[in-house]
Amino acid sequence: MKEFVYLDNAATTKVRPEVVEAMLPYFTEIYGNASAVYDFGQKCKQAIEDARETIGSSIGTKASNIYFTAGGSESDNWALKGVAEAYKDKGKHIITTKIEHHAILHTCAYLEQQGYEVTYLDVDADGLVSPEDVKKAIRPDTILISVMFANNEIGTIEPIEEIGAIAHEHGILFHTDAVQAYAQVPIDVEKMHIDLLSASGHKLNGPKGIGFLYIRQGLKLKSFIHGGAQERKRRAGTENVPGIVGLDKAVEIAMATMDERIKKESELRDYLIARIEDEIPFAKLNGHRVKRLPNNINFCFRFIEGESMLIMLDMAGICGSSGSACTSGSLDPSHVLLAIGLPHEIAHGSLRLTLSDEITKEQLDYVVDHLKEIVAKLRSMSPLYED
Amino acid sequence: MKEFVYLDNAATTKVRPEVVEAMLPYFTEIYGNASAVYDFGQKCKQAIEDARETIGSSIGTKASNIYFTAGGSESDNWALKGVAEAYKDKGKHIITTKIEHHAILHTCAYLEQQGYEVTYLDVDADGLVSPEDVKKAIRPDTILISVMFANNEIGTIEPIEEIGAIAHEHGILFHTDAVQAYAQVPIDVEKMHIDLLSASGHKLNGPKGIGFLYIRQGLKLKSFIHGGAQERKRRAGTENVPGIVGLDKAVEIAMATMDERIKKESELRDYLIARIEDEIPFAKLNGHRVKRLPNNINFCFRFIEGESMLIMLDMAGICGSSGSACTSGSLDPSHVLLAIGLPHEIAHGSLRLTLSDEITKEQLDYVVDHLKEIVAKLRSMSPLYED
Amino acid sequence: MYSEKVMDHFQNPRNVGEMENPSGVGTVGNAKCGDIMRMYLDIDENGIIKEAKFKTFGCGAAVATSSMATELVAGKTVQEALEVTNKAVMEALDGLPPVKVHCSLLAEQAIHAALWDYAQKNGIKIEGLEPPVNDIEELEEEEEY
Amino acid sequence: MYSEKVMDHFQNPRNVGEMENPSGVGTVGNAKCGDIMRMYLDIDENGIIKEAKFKTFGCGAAVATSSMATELVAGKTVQEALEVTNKAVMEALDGLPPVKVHCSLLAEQAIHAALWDYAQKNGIKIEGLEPPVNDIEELEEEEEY
Ligand SMILES: Cc1ncc(COP(=O)(O)O)c(C=O)c1O
Ligand SMILES: Cc1ncc(COP(=O)(O)O)c(C=O)c1O
Ligand code: FES
Ligand code: FES
Repeated sequence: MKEFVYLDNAATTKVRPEVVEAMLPYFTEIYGNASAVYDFGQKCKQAIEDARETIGSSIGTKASNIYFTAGGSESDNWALKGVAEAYKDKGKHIITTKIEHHAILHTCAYLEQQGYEVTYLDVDADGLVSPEDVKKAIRPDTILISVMFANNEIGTIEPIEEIGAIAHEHGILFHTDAVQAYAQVPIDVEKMHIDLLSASGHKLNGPKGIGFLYIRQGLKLKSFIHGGAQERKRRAGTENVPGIVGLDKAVEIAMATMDERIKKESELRDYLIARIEDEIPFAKLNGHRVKRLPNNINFCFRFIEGESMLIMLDMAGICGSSGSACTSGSLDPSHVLLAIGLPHEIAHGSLRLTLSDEITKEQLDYVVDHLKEIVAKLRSMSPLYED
Repeated sequence: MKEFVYLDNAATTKVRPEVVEAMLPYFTEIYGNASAVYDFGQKCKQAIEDARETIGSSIGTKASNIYFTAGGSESDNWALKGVAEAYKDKGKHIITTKIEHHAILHTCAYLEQQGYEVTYLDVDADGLVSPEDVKKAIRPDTILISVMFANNEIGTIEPIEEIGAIAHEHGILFHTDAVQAYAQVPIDVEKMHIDLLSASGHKLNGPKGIGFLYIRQGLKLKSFIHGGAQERKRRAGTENVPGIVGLDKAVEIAMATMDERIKKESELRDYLIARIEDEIPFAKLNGHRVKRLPNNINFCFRFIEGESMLIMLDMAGICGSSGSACTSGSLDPSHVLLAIGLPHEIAHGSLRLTLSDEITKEQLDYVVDHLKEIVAKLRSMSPLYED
Repeated sequence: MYSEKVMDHFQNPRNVGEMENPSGVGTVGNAKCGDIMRMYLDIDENGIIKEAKFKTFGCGAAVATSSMATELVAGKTVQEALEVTNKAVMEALDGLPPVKVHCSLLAEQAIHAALWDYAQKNGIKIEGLEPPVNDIEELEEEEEY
Repeated sequence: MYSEKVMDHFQNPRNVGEMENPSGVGTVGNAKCGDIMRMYLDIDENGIIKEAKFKTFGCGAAVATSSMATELVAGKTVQEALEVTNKAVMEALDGLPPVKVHCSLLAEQAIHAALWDYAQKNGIKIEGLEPPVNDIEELEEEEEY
């Protein structure tokens, strides 16, 4: 029997019904302009400030340091371009890694065109950045270090606290793209020395089209979207009140259930990894086995190619991904898998399965059963297998 | 008896119930990643392409020229910065007007810091830009002309077709900020020689946090948000599918009802203008009397100040605005009212009331009755009145 | 956005109006927001403010602070009235939003201007009173981004 | 994203496998996406292709175009087989998404490589056949932003 098993939660998630419920009144009832004088608009303003409060406390900071954006990509672009511009008199060197999301890498490429210099740090075979490498890359003109909290493809969680400490010892700003990690694992911007943090609502069962950038108090940062005086003059555009309210609710639930989800998802993750490793030959786990997002499973199956696998899984009602979510329309092998040292053909045969808290063990059994057959079938067609 | 009369539709609108209805499945049922391989994601992709089709045809262009953004401000920032960067080798001069929205003006100020030159055209007492002035401002290094389709404060509709023709005669790109005009009055990008057009969903009873930029086919434009390959690699970020679906529905309804709304709202508008002019002394209509958005009423009441008026109106359940929506938190007098030649004290006493198709004549009678009293009361307190 | 006290003083402003023969009158304006406040004082031979009246062209905060200021100075001596600073007025109103703090300066300056007029007319000097300024400059710096 | 025909050929690929003693065999690869296709041809003494078989490491489009290509060349003369271009294969599959057009080039090139091998082995020259390339370069230009 065909089931439906959604295992692409690192790409985007189902919005929780409670979140939709919370948003609904803000479409058709409390729709006034949040920046207006009238009381009707002040209700929206209040809802926004409440959300800022929830989110601020979720990462250990004040509400006033949270700025709403349209999502993770905008937050990443803002953080990098905003720091680059504000601190260009101090220097034009940025340190990041080879395994960042394209929202960071393409923004860095853009900054390089503008005359900035970017150092892209290598990672080890598990995808870990070495704090030692970060330290070595620092130059007198380094203005920013940007290292993702957890990788979106292979799930590896980076040593953020150590890197943050190094950045601050050297008086350098530290940004982290926490789009995958936020509300999935604990984050404390003070303890971890984080100056800027990007997050996106739709990765945590919240709405699409909303995200935020945390900006440490007192930090100078140029605006990215210029215009009206919203977000204390730092980010223009009529406030997306329903989106913000939905994000508030999603964060509230995600934070309240975090411990429990981590436990449940880690167990399921390790169960799936074990079954695949036991039952499918030539399967290699990508990413760190322990320092790993609770919901991420990523394998390379030698001799076969990712898209074919995805289509066959889809025919069995299983949604997975290969390479990063945003580029599965693309043909390039994942830059992350290349960075951890995989050759092209192997990097092409990757499969990412990412859990939600709704997934059951039975569903994972269904997945492994199909996956075994699919891998076998594709290998029988492959000119590389048993050749 | 206290009523509730929402007359701030130029700031933001109520989302139509049909729009919410259309969005709902995309939160909790069809939530897959639109860029994914699996069929579940392709459903989202299809919904996006359908929306692109609806919007393309609403302004007389192909679907593929429509790019989704997070709203009007992002569209404006993208259009200006994107052209500035792509054409900087051709020249660094931009022509715009003194009455643009801050999303244009502040972006221009930013570009000036980057070494661009911007000519800000004057307008006449009605807020009209003269095509002759546009022609005179053109220089060999002019790369872009940006003139808003209709002004957000005073409702004046600009001679876009003439200005577009002039731009194209001179081989210069033409952008129009149509955030206020789109789906309120007919727009044809071919006939009007428009190369780039900004619009925002929440101004037409669609959702907040979604908008689009029309980009003429073949036009080179640098990306503004770098990252994933969404929107044909031009605008990164996981697609806001519910927002896009909501916008689709809102546009569909707005286009289908446009003629009828124009007729109804223009009549109500002229009725309200006539009553105010007849019954309240020292009241001056701002903006052009005929070349005017159907839903815009803007008056200055001498000797009194806008915010006081707004608070008193609010106490009677009437939502209006003074100055532009985004800056009513600000103290500066409206740059638009100053540009049409009003002195500071008078510019401070402005009131903008903007209609929706739900407003009735009875509601407007209620408004005038209260407005008369409020103006009288505030004048009795004013040191400027009968002095 | 405003406290209940502000709203009360805005909706029911005390002491609005003019005065026939004021002991002192002062008008001040705020360059930034274009608002104007006029304060009338009736001061008896012992230097006690018997009554204060005002007219204001300005925002809700400006009206409320004018109203509150007239209440605060009534019954005080000229010297005591000098202590009715903008902070005192704001406190009496349970605070103002940050963007409106400067409005309360109008009230303080209006009192000072009226006292100055009174001092000039009577050829006396009030300890600590400076000549009024025509324009109240923005005192706080706005955050720059 | 794929047409029904593509999905059919992907799910039920025709002529998958190897051949014991092929008249010609060719392997081609696509540098850009790292995919590999191997085509086997069984050609009789009249130069008629009796059977074609393939093995492919590649995306859905690559598998489907391989499958369709083996069907299209079967029964054709060597000369006719040259006309089984990537366009012909795509048409037979009711089209491919733009991003997948290049995958069909793999199939065309695999046929050519196998024919070249056959020609070499038999010391004949096939009109219009070029030596096979190891790497199929990207032929279309992608839009630049
Ligand atoms: C003319 C004009 N341009 C741009 C904008 C900005 O649109 P948004 O607030 O949706 O970003 C607005 C609305 O505030 C507007 O009226
Ligand atoms: C690590 C990381 N950064 C940034 C992004 C971009 O977020 P969004 O698609 O919400 O703009 C994503 C998601 O695709 C991500 O996984
Ligand atoms: S007195 Fe001008 S804003 Fe308050
Ligand atoms: S053959 Fe490589 S993507 Fe199709």
